[in-house]
Amino acid sequence: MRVVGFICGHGAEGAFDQAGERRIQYSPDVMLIMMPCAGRVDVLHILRAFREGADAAFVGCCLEGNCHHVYGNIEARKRVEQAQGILESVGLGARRLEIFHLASNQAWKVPQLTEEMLSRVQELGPNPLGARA
Amino acid sequence: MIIAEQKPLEEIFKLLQGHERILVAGCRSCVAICLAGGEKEVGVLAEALRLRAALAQLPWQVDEATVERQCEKEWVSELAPLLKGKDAVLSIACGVGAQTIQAMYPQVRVLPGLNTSNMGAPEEAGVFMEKCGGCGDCVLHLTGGICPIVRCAKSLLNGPCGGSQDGKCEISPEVPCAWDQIYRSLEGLGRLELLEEPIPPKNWMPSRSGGPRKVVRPEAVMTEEQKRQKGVRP
Amino acid sequence: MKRVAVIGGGIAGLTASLSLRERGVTSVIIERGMSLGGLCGELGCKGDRTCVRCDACLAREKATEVSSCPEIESIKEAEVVSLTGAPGDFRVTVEGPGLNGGRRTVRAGAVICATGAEPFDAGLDRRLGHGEVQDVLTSMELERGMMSTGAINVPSTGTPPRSVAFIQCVGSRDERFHAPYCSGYCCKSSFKQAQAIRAKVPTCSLAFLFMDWRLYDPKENVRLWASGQEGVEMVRSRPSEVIVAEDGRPEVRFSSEGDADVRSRAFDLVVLALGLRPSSGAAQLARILGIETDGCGFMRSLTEDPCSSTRAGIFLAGSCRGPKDILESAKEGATAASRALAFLEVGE
Amino acid sequence: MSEDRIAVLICSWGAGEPGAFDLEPLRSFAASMDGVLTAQLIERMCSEKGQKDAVKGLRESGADRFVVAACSPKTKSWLHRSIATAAGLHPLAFEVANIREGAAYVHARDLGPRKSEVIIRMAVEKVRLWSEPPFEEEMPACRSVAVVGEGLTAALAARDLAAQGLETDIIVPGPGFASPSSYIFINRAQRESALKVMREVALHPLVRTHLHTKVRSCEGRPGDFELILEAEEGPRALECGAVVLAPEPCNELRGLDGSLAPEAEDLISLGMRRIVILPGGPSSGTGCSCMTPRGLLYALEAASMTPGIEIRLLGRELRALGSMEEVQHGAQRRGVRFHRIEAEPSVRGQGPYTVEFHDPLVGACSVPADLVLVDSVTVPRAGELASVFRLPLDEKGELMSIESRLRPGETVRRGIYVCRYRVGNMIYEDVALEAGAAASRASELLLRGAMEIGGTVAEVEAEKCSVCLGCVRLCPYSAARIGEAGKAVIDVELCQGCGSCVSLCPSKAIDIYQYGEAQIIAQERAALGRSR
Repeated sequence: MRVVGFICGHGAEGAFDQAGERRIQYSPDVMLIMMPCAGRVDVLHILRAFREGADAAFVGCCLEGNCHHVYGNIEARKRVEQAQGILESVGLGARRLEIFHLASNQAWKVPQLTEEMLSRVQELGPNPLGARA
Repeated sequence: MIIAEQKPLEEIFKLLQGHERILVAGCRSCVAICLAGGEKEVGVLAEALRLRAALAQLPWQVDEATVERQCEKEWVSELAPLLKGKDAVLSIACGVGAQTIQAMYPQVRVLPGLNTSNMGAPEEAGVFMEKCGGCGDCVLHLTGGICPIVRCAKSLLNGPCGGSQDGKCEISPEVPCAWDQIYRSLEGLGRLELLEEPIPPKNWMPSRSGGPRKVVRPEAVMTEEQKRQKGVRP
Repeated sequence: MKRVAVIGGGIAGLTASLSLRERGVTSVIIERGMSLGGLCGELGCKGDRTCVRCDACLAREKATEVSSCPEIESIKEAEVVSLTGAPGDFRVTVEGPGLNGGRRTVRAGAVICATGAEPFDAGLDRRLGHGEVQDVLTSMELERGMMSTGAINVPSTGTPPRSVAFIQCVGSRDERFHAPYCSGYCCKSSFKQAQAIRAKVPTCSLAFLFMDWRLYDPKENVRLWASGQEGVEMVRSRPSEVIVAEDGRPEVRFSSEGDADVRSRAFDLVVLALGLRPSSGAAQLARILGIETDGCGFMRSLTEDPCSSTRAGIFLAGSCRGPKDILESAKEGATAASRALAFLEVGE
Repeated sequence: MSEDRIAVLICSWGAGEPGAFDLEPLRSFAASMDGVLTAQLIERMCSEKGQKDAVKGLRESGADRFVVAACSPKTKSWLHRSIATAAGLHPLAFEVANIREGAAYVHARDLGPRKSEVIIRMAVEKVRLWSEPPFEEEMPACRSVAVVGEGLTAALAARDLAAQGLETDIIVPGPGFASPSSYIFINRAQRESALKVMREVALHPLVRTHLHTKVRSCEGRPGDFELILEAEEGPRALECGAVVLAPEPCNELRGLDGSLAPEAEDLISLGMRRIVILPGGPSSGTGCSCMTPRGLLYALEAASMTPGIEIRLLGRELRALGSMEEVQHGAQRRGVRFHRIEAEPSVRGQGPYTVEFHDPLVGACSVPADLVLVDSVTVPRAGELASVFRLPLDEKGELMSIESRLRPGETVRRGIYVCRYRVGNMIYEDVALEAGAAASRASELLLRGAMEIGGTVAEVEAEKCSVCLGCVRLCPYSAARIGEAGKAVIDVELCQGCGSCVSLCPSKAIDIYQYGEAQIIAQERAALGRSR
């Protein structure tokens, strides 16, 4: 399984870093791409990840109301919703994409959310496009 | 500006059935501004098509192009090299753009990816509202700058119908009654007396009823002599 | 000498150091504990998808920022044992396990004291049953769970609670414990903990037992929130005791306004909202620094200048001069940095 | 083979304590990547020797960009910058591959190395497409601060700024400082020190006070603002590096006829022995129905001066934080009565009045009163300042700051700071701290030496711009505008690099340095094992 996580440079990156500091284990199938802010995440990035074979993707951002760039996470939510609609239409399923709200001191959420994502993908099966790699 | 919106993806997939080499063509003008057919939407749609093709094992090969104005030949001619070997162009410009491509490249099939909706304006970011019906006989000077042709559901010219309730149109509580707005606008302008003057029955000939309309600006039209000298072929 | 010694690595001290560094002034943070962040660092995020503005994440963010600044040195597990020299050129001697048992003397033009405060020891108010009645947690114990695992569980069962009582003003507004003051932060904190509980267990019933509800931000209108939620009660009362109910759960005895009877109710979980008191060692540190404390044992500040102590060159920030919330502590950190810098300017 | 010149530096502690896993295979993996000139293990990169080794490695390899495989970029990016600079490279010509928090610490022992390879590959592919961003260190053009306010708050802010050696202009709309509302002072000493501060500030050599003056507009950028002032003698310009907005909160007790409360010492001579103080209610600006320190302080003052006076405070809650609790006790000892009310009280009569309310402890009450006072707070001019300084207002109509992220006083416009109040609980200390915090932010900006401009910033490719105004409408920092050429431009001084405009732009006309579109796609492909 391969999960691409686009994570914002504040809350979400903080939480993943804290997971590291505390040696909280999570699946190595999760690959992180740092963003300056979740608002940077483009629908194109998300769709491209799936075309390149990702089985799931998520956008990690600050809690709503605590975005370090005022409302980048709200923008991210809109992009994720748009991409979910497209994923559903093309037949991959909207459930392969999620938005996670993470505060920089919520390392405990990291294994929970990633495990949940992975077990969901297990249920949906791998992305048929992944096999080409 | 022209307001358009993308057709549902499922419909676009059907349109493309039987085609293989596809060019998604966008436009940087109106449709880019209403977030329907600019370069970003071209990219997103192309990416969706590629995903669909890969998943449903369709033979689609998708290219992308966006021109400045798809309604003008000079810009559309930029597409020529990209059209080699293509059997379909999915135009996500307005209907004018799609027709321009088809007229210039009769050998490829042009498919509309958008539904062209209206002439309007952004009310706020992401919200576009119809403002002009292009009726060819403007009465805005009589109606406080508010078009009764498109903003009134019934295109009434002499006041609201009985369905106007608390400033809202009977078709939906979301839609303001144009005549309520007209009244307020004229009141603000101190020109309520304009309402006393009945607007005569409208001549719909300049509108669509008279067939396709053509506007000619003689001062800009090249003479036959000029065309010959410039080498423009008829 | 453009260097400042900051005593205490909590939110006030961290902000002070960062604020000084922005102005080109180096600082040394002297922290008693093993890590930076202070009391704030022991708190968990109380938001779910939406931030409830508990500000707890900032301890970590500021601590990370401080540890990435070459202009700020931090000495952990060390305490100030003496202060010599004169304002403008102090020598602060520190000692502790962080220095491998050794001593070190730091030169600094000014000192910012940001030693914070400590939560009240709930065991002192024996009627409230902490440590004796099971499932009576202090607010700090609840936070620790939220911080480490995000879990909110009843200790005896390990399952989420179905009913929670918050007892406010534990160790605040209480002459018996020499705490005649209001700690200020605890109404806000309980409200946010309650929101976190609700987000996890939407059906959990909540009761706040309080004397006065003291929140300012209209967004934090607890009554409005309570009125929009099933099963949230606001009971104006100072409970008399917490005992073990027949079913083993904690039972709160209280009487409320307009009700002559004493009521008893059992809850799955009782949370004691702890007030703040001067940190242990505050009196000794005040002596070392040569500054005064107030009647309650907090560091005394000047009337006209809340971040200045009674001695030139020594500044105060945060809860060491009385209970503060996180944001107030940060503001004080920044203000104390300004005052310290102004002092250094004049000194040169 | 590409002609890229990339170096990969792997810190010996990059995967945690040395020996956590063997870094040599990782090094040879990195060295085998296309365009990687050298991959080196650096012994403890944050040590002085480590830095020297890193610089030497970079210099000798002839690389023009590099990847650092080490711990989280959050902690040590200043170090990598200085390594880059020392090696003669652009200070931002590197990418961090966080193999510690991102792999070694979070994955099982055998999986860590494999994941580290992926992380390094992603970083190499990203840095390969790095392009030099606009980036410079600029000294603030002007080191003075404009403080906009009318009273004590402005004076306190100016005092802090001037004390740090910053020139300060106080812009006061009226003929002089408004005298501070007396009820913010717990005691006489505070009142006196407030007056002292105002006098001192007025005489301070670094402070200029502009009376009868308002700000008409504020253009420019942090370190270099231009205010247009509107004074009696006409408009004029004022240069400043930062702005502190310090509108004076106005907290008053007023009678039902709107007149100000009499001085407490005059109550008896005015024949007023029975006084009731009502909460302002939601419309008063306090936004609540609570007894506040103002009412409490007035009651205490009245009760201490005039034994036998009958004074009642009504409200739902009593707000007396911290040491105000002692004031409350003092008032109680002097006979001030507190009634908790849930519902609005009703007042009858024209003076004397009858106040009726329900106190749950006493039941229905009807008390006579010679004077009924209402406690209200307003922060004046918020709307005016918001429009002049192009700042948003919050739902209560106050100037919005971004406090929740613990940057007290900061607004969405960098360089403009604001004093905010917890209206309803104002005492001298609150005012002093608000002023102190905002002044502190302003001085941080101006005293830091050079300001860093650029780096992670968005840029418009004018040819592609459709001028849809999307970025102009969206940018939280108002950094996007339509430039003279009729296309969108993003002001590099104002852009904070969030990238929201990039993902919004319908014409793909905007990209952002350090997180470029092509870089992100390259990382995705690397993450998913696709070749370049």
